[in-house]
Amino acid sequence: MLLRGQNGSGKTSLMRAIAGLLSLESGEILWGGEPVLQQRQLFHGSLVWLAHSSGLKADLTLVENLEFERALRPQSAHEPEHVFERLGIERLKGLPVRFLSAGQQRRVAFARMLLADVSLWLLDEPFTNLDQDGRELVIELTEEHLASGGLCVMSAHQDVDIAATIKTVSL
Amino acid sequence: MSDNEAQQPAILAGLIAVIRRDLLLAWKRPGDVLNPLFFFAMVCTLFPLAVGPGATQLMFIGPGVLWVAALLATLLSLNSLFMSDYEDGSLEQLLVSPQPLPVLVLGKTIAHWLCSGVPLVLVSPLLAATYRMPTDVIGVMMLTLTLGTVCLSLLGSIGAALTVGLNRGTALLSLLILPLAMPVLLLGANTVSLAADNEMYSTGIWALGAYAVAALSLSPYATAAALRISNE
Amino acid sequence: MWTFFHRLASPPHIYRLAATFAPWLLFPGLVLVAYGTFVGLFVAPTDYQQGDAFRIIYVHVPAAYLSMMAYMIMAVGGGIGLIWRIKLAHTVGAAAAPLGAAFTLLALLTGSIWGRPMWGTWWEWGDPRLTSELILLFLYFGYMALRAAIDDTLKADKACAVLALVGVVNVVIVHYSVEWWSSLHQGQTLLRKGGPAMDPAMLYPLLAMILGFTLIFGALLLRRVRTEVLYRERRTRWVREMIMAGQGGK
Amino acid sequence: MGNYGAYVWTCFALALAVLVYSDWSARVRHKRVYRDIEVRIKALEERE
Repeated sequence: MLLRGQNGSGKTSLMRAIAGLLSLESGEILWGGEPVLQQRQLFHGSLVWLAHSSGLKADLTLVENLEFERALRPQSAHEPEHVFERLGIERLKGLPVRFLSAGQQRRVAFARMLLADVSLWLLDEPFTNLDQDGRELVIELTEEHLASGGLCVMSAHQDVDIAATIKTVSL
Repeated sequence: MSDNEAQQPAILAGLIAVIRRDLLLAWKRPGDVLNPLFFFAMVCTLFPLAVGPGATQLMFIGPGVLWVAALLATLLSLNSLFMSDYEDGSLEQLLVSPQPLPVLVLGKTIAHWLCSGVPLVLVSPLLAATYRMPTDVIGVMMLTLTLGTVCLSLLGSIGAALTVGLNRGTALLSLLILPLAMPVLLLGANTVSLAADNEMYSTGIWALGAYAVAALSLSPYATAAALRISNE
Repeated sequence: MWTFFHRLASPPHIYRLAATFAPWLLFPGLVLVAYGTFVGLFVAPTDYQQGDAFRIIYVHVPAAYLSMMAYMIMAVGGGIGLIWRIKLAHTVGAAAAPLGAAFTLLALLTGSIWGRPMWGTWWEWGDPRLTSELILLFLYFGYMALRAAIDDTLKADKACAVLALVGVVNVVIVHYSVEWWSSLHQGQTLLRKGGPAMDPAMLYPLLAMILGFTLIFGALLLRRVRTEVLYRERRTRWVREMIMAGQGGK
Repeated sequence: MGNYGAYVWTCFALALAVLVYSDWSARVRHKRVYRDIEVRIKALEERE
């Protein structure tokens, strides 16, 4: 699903509401037929949230950051080494995140997402700070995710060229 | 997808991971730990300079001064409890993690106590000695400070969670936390004074211990609720 | 049942209801206070220990009582608002805070003035009630400061509710710890506990004052709730229609 | 009132002051809120 809209049109708010970060004045978010607020842990166990800010600690290395994330979740089937290679960040492993460029930090955030190995991806403006290669990589990863039966809610300024059935909602 | 989602992650693993991460961060930025400690030492230096070096006077005000200074130093360190996590977005990641939020918050609070409370307790004998506190009283003081800083870290985490992301957070945090912290100060400092006067002081210790246990079981929930609210 | 409550708590309904009920609380309250003041000042016998200074009790005790009740209202309102998501409960809490602070201040001032002839000083740290009352005033300040610092009303409501709930637990702890503390220092208290029962001639005006103050407090609270409802609903249609029709009362 | 008249009267006066102030401030605030909304709505009407 793709959320399209101008700045300030409420894309981020909607996605935060889906993630259970915002409480709604009316309406409900359901997951598996149950309101998410009544099964928060279970729901959060099946989603990843990619926000504007990276959510990485600048003083910790890439590996330390991801190790922390992994400790909060059950063991993932994905090999970290493999994921790093895929995203082209294997050489940055030992560096504190502070030394990475914005685009590289974005890639680390994607690595976190892949390692979490869950079905629902919430991507808020995933293409920010990414170069052409990066954009293509994200599209490719999303296509694979969707092809393997995953869900993805993505917000963007413009149309995204993804080879899958997507539902576009314009705000 | 995988059957990952059906598994619940181990709760203790999350707690330990948060503590480890925050200790690692403190290790990489020692200033955050040392600044409140220097502040503590300096406040304790101010009083003899202001009141005069007379031994009886110093013995009399010692417990109170050390306790007030410890309270203020803890308050100073509380400000950063959630601030950097809020700024880099990792707080939001904690809020959507599959771990129960009160547990993660407890982990952060424990790490905070290890980085602020424990150093304060360890440094306090040096400063107490300059106030001519007898050795056995110093023991009592360290015990009350240990229990007291646990209470203050737990209480303070609620205030820090309520004020995270607000512009005038620092002053507001003091305004919220100081009245809540008054019983802790009152129990702690007076227990030390009683010990210095060779009187029965166990009541205060038990009360502080009870406070710490109650805070330990209740405050993570309040802090978690407050974090969810201030991150809306 | 729930629909009934929801209709009852709907903003337009509350707005009208508050205006209707406020006088019904205010006037009996005023009558009781007038009676209590007259009897308390001129009829009740002089206390054998404190002389006529004891007559301060007739304003000090109601004020102290209301200072705590207002905090309870804030905490209970906050709790109801958080659990059942009833906005009105938050509104009542928000409206109670400044009133509670005012009565806390009154209790402090009258207590301090009472202390002057009794202890020979304007402020006696050894009195556990005065000290607890002072801490309570700080709790009110914190609550109001937090509310003022958060622009989003809904968010401020919830944050303040958490603070009030934490605070109300603390008020109890403050009470006992201050009592313990003052017992260490031979504290003296104005109100004798467990002493001989009060002379009915002294007691009745006191009860009248407490009840009267409570009713007046209720009327003031309703009026503040009304303003708060109006402010929060300022962008809604019913407010717009009401004001265009020139109704709604200033 | 013995020697305590001044203290007692001051306390009652303070109580009166607090009650009157609470009432007055509530009225003022209500008026201000009401007027602000009125002005805003009138401005909206005129634009339409």
